[in-house]
Amino acid sequence: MDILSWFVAIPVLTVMAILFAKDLKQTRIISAIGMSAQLGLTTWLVYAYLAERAAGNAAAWLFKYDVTWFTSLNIHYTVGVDGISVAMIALTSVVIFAGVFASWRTDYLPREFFISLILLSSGVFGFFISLDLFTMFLFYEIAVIPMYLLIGIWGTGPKEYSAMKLTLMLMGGSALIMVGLLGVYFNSAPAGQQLTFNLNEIAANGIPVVAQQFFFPMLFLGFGVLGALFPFHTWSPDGHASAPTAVSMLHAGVLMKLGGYGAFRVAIYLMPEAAQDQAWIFIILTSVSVVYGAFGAVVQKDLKYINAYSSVSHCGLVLFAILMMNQTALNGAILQMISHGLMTALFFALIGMIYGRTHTRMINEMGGLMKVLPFLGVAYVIAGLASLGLPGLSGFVAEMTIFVGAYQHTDLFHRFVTIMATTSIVVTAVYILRVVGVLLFGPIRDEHHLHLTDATWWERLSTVTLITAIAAVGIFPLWLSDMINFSLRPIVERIVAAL
Amino acid sequence: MMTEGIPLEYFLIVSTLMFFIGIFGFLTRKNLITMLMSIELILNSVNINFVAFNSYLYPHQMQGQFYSLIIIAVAAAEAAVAIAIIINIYRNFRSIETDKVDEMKY
Amino acid sequence: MTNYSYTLFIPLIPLAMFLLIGLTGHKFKPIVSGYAGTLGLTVAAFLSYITAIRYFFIEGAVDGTYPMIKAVSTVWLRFTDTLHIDLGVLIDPISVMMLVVITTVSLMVHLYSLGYMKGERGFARFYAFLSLFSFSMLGLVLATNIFQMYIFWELVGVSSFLLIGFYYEKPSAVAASKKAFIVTRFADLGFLIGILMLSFTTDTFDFKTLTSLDGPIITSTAGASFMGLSVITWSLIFIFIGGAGKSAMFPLHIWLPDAMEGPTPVSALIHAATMVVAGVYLVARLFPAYAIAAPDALHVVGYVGGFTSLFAAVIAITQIDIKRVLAFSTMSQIGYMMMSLGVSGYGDHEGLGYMASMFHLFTHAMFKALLFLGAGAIIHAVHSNNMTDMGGLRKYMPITHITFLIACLTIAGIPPLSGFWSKDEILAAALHHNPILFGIGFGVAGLTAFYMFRLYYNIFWGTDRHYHHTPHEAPAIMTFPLLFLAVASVFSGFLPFSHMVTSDGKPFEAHTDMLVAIPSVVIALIGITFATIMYKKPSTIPDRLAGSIKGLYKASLNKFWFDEIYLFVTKRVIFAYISRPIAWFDRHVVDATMNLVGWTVTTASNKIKGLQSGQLQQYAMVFVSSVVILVLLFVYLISK
Amino acid sequence: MTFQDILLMRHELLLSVLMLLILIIDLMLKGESRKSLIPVSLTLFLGVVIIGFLPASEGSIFGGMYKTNGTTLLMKNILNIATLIVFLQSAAWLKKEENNQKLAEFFILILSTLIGMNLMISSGDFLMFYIGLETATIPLAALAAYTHHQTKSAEAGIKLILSSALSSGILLYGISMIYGTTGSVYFTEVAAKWSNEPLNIMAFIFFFSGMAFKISLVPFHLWTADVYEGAPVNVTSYLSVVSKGSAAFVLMTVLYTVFPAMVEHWQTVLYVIAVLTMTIGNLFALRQKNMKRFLAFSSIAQAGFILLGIIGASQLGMTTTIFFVLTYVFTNLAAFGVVSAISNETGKENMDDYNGLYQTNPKLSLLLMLALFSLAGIPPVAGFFGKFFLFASAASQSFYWLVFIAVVNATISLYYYLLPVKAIFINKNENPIPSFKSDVYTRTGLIIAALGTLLIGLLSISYEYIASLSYGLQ
Repeated sequence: MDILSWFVAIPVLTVMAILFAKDLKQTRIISAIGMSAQLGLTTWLVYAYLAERAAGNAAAWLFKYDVTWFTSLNIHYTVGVDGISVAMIALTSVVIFAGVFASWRTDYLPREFFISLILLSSGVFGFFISLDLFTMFLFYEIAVIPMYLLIGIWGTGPKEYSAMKLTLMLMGGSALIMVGLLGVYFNSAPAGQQLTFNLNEIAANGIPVVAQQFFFPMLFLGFGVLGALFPFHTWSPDGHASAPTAVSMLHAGVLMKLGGYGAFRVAIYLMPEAAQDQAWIFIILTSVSVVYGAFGAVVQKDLKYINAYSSVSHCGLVLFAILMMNQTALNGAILQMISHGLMTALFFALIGMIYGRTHTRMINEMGGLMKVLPFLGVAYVIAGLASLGLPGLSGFVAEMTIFVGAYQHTDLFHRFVTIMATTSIVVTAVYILRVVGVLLFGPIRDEHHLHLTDATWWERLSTVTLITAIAAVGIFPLWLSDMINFSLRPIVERIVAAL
Repeated sequence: MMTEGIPLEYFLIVSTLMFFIGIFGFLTRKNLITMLMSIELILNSVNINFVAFNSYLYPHQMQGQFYSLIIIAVAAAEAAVAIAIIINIYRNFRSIETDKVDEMKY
Repeated sequence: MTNYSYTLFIPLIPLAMFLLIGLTGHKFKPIVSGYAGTLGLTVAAFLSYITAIRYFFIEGAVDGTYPMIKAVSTVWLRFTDTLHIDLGVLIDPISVMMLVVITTVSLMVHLYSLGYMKGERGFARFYAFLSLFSFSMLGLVLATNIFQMYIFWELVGVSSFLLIGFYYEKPSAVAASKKAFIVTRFADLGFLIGILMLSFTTDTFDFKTLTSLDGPIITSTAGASFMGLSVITWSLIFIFIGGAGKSAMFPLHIWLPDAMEGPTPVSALIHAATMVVAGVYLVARLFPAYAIAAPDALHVVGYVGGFTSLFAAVIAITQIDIKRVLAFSTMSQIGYMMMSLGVSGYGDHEGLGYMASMFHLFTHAMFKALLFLGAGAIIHAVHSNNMTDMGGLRKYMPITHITFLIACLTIAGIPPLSGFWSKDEILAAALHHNPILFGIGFGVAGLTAFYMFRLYYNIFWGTDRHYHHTPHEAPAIMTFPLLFLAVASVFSGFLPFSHMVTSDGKPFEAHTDMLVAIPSVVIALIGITFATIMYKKPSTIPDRLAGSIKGLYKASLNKFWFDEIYLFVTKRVIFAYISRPIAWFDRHVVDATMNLVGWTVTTASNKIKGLQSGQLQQYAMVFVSSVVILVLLFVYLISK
Repeated sequence: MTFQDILLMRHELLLSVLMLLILIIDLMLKGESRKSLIPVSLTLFLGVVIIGFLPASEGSIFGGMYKTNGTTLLMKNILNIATLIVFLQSAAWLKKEENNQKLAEFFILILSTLIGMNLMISSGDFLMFYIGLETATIPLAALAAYTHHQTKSAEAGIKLILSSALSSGILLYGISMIYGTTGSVYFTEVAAKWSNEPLNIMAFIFFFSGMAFKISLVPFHLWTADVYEGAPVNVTSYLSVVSKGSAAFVLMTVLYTVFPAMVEHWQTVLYVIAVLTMTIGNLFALRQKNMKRFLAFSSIAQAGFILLGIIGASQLGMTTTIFFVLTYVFTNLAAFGVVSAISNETGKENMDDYNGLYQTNPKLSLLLMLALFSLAGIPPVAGFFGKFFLFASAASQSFYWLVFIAVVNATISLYYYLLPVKAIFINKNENPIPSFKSDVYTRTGLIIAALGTLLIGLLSISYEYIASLSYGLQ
């Protein structure tokens, strides 16, 4: 079996193993082992990838592996990675690793919980390694569906409602994607030639512009729903608010990135002409969601809602950057996905840990926690600083790359919306400091909070993992951004050629 | 032949009338048996069609006539089962009014 | 050309200290962290002195110009092939000068805090933050390119946020820190936009390229213009907004007074000597660009500076809280520096203002730090910030008294103290370029003298309050910095600045202009005299005076109601008129629309349930009629 | 015509023999020993199924009234497998005392309908087709009324027999028109002589509505829900899977072979009907509480999806349709299997009774969830592949809007497919259905269905095999 398929195999095997687990103890140990293995494999992959590149292997896709699946429809199981997918894979394994430890103490149906969680992650990994649109879509839906159970069973608050809403909206999105994919498939080759789902072959053949004009919006919107594109973002606040910790982490941290990744890999890459024509509509939408999400977050009272709205804002920035369609901005988009993935996961992890202690998420019911929970408090501050783009943490790198890239456009429209988007950094500062000020600083509001205990070892582990990743990206961004840049070059050339 | 000089249209008119009378009966009569009878009307109108077409348009072959024979046979079988069930209905509902038989709806 | 690469360690040592104390500080006794931090800073200071001596005196000017040396530089993040953020060390007159200023003041503050913060909770944290700040500030001044500067700019902002909010259980401190961060953040947005515009037009971040006379800015025939100003001008104005934010220029000044919530050493370090002058440094850094390519932008700088200096001086007169008085005087003095940059030209004697500004920056750092540390000692003694609770302290704390007096004389501009020289240059520069600004500066000189001595008398003379426990002189660890700084502020005036720090790096002869010097001294003396009359002995004159100019008095007392205005904008406009509506809209319009879809489907399914009536004949009816409809439909379709 | 030629009718002959055998055995058995009929007939039928897969020669007999080829064999085998699963799942129910007298009837009736369906599939002319149709329909009415002491069952029976009689009457009227205009009832000759005259269109519509009734397409579906609800669970599953599937096969075959001349017309018909069927079916399914009725409407919606395959009017269309029916067989039988197991055990058929089922019967719950996800078209189970390929077939004719409507409907359907899942996993219940262990037959049936649901999609071999046997318009 080839190396990449292991990324799908390991989670599946872990799930199989969990089936035989007796109790929570064994379950979480198995999951921990499995996900650590995954993390190890990822580190190896990153290393191997960089080594290949260093050795001068300039192929667009490395570690390619191809099996024909449905001959008559020319559907293949094709996997391969470039710098971008390697980055995303790394993100995913870090987050899932942290997620397992963040949900260390799941008492209700633990086996089922870990099974669905890890199954979900396998879908995500599969999505990132696939080069064949059919398989990609298959993994996409595998990643989306367990959400329903995870939120519905282990969630809090109006969980059934939120779970159903989230599932239906995302599935509505994937419905659009399905139509789009079929459209792409049946336009994937000149008449008389073998139709294909293969990303690169389609790109090589090129899709007739007429078809593009019809299918680009479908695909972009479809993926946009998962990327929390305004006005299809409303699943996100409720969904995140009701979801259990690890699920929020994985969902906001990784799953929402599937949207951005797909929009970029499928919609933009395969249909650059239409993208060029229609970008402005979506640019307006995205820049709205950037500012709108930020302002929306300012007045929220529930920690998770605040974070959900800030996610809307940050993911809006991702799509915004993607639509800018130049090397730097796209690079920024990927970086932003990574950065937001890490820090929002950290946020949700911390929120979950705080909620687990205070049993409330309403910021006005808490206060002065820094005194009783120094570790969590400091971690929360770090997350906040990352999210408001403090240099030395990942957020800054991503946002600056996006802004500089977006500002490279020569026409006034693009530059204007860029300025619009930059204003979000101030609003972000406002709501982050508001939370930090109320939640952590000041006097303790509730005397019950006086004797709370600080983070346990697994909580520390999960938090530290994420913080390390954030800092690593923030302090040494060059290797990452160069890795992405290398793989972006051909894509950007193709997009530019479409101009 | 005894059908000398009777044009095909006449047969068709009769069959069509029978067909629609049958439909009408099926839609309006409340008694299940009567509904069954109206089905028979429909089937027989079809028979007339087949025979008439056969002997007027395609006299050299006999598909139509055989078809009608089969239809008659099948109709008999259908009627048998139907009546059996109707008896069953009577056992359960103490009536064979069709509009009584609406325990399951929506 | 000598190798300055070791200068890299000047910022890195404090960083190391920060990490060390931050991660392991809680393991040891607090004082250990204090010593560690101080030690680190001592080394850094030592290195910077070495650098300064080498740069100015050993190497000296290479064929008449002080060179701009990139000691270290490495690519940190690559945007495009031409645009990339480098991290490095830039050695040139102003950066070296700033190195000296920062490390000196910081070291003094480190020492001072050993006494001042003794026994505070979070002593270790305090020193960690101090080191972090020193690191960021040093990184800022050593920046080789504008983006590196932005990076450290942000870091400085955060460390100031952390230090202001050091007493995080005190709501007012939290509020102040929040205010400071957000206001400066807002200004930084301007900075960022400026950078974007600049980098887009010039396609570089590098200071060396940006400021070199044949660089893209100076040579660019900035075609695109907006409202009559070229893109370059606009971008430089935006960048200046960033500087104005950090340097608390009007109208972005509101955070500075509140920032006094932080521990006094912090105020001394950040909000008097170092961070607040970052704005000035930024403008100075890009000075050639301002002076040659965008004189309009430079005028903006000048006028903003001038106005701020006056505005702040007026407010300072009426404040009761001694730290606030000092804060406003800081604003006023920084306004001075800005103004003097604004009135400067490029090239030897034209660049007098530039030199003066840097000179004043230097001296001001010394005496203002001294003032704050003195104030700290006083507060330490009487446990209050209000001068109404003070008086006659000269008996109790002689050293503080003397040093404080020196500082006051210095800032008032009494020769031969350092303040006199730098202020004199500024006024001279203003006089030659812009009479109006000269007028302002002249007036401010008087006001400064007045309010400083008002402060001085109120603390050390005036009515002798009876304190619940007699105030005592601060311990030696605190008085030593006072003495040191006092010496510095006395003698730093004699540094031959015009030979070291000039707009184009070329030394020139600056001579004191009696035409300016004499009047400025006179007005300073007048100010002092008034203060003496009014405050030396307890008297009713102040109240009567206040009564006679009630309106102005109230306005000044309330800082011209600027906080209220800002509060209105944020609370009312942002919260009530933007965020809440958006949040409402999101729940009740966007989300409701999504729910509406679901609702429609379910209601539809309830509406049509009658179709399944359970009536056999109705089924048949539907069946037959739909057959008929289909037939008619298609016969029609086909016959067409 | 020789003896060998008779053997072309292998499936039908075997089934008839089996029927007679069961009849005779039944005569011998008395009282309790009747129960032994179940294993006997199951084994015999298993034999039939296996023989069905042996390679067979193609050809046509009775002057082309009956023809057989790879495709027909494939379809028949699919039906056989489905029937086998149904038998397995009904064993538990047949063992009940009340059915002791009627054991044989169940098998005989089912087998006779199966014969009818096979005849329909193999028919080469409208006469054979009609015979098959009626043979496949009339016994079903008797089956629906199988538990004659229940009013619902009787109601189901009468509703089925009468409306099917009406529909076949109309269908016959259409055929008579076809005969009148083309002068033949042979598919080949009709196809040759076909012309799009208004009369022919009318005839076609009449014929089509007759078929639509069998597949229960809107607006000819109204009988479905009531009959499904009234009939015994296993009969319902047979109706919803085998009868529907066969009808779909036949409709497709006839459309492709007899009416290629008017392809764009019947594509339009299918377009309209498909949209109606999916939408109405979903809208009704939304608010069902009785599991059988719920599955009935869901199966109506599924029928709408099937049309998206047929509309492809090409080799791809046929392949996807057959493939989907194959996946549908396993999926739906898995769902019905669980429902019937539970209702045989506890007599509970309401969705609310399923609350908290996972606590007591995890295996059944998981299987039901699997089936429902498959019906909703969620990967990696078979349903996803089936649906995706169906849509592909419609898209290949660039009916993108139809596909769009279909996927929107799929999303709606996901909503109600999640309702039982919610009931099982999320809803709390103080006294849930007690945990029980179903007998070996049921379990084998469920396991087969589950394996099919899991693997049919992932193993592309099945799809490739079907593709190799499919053909487009003739």
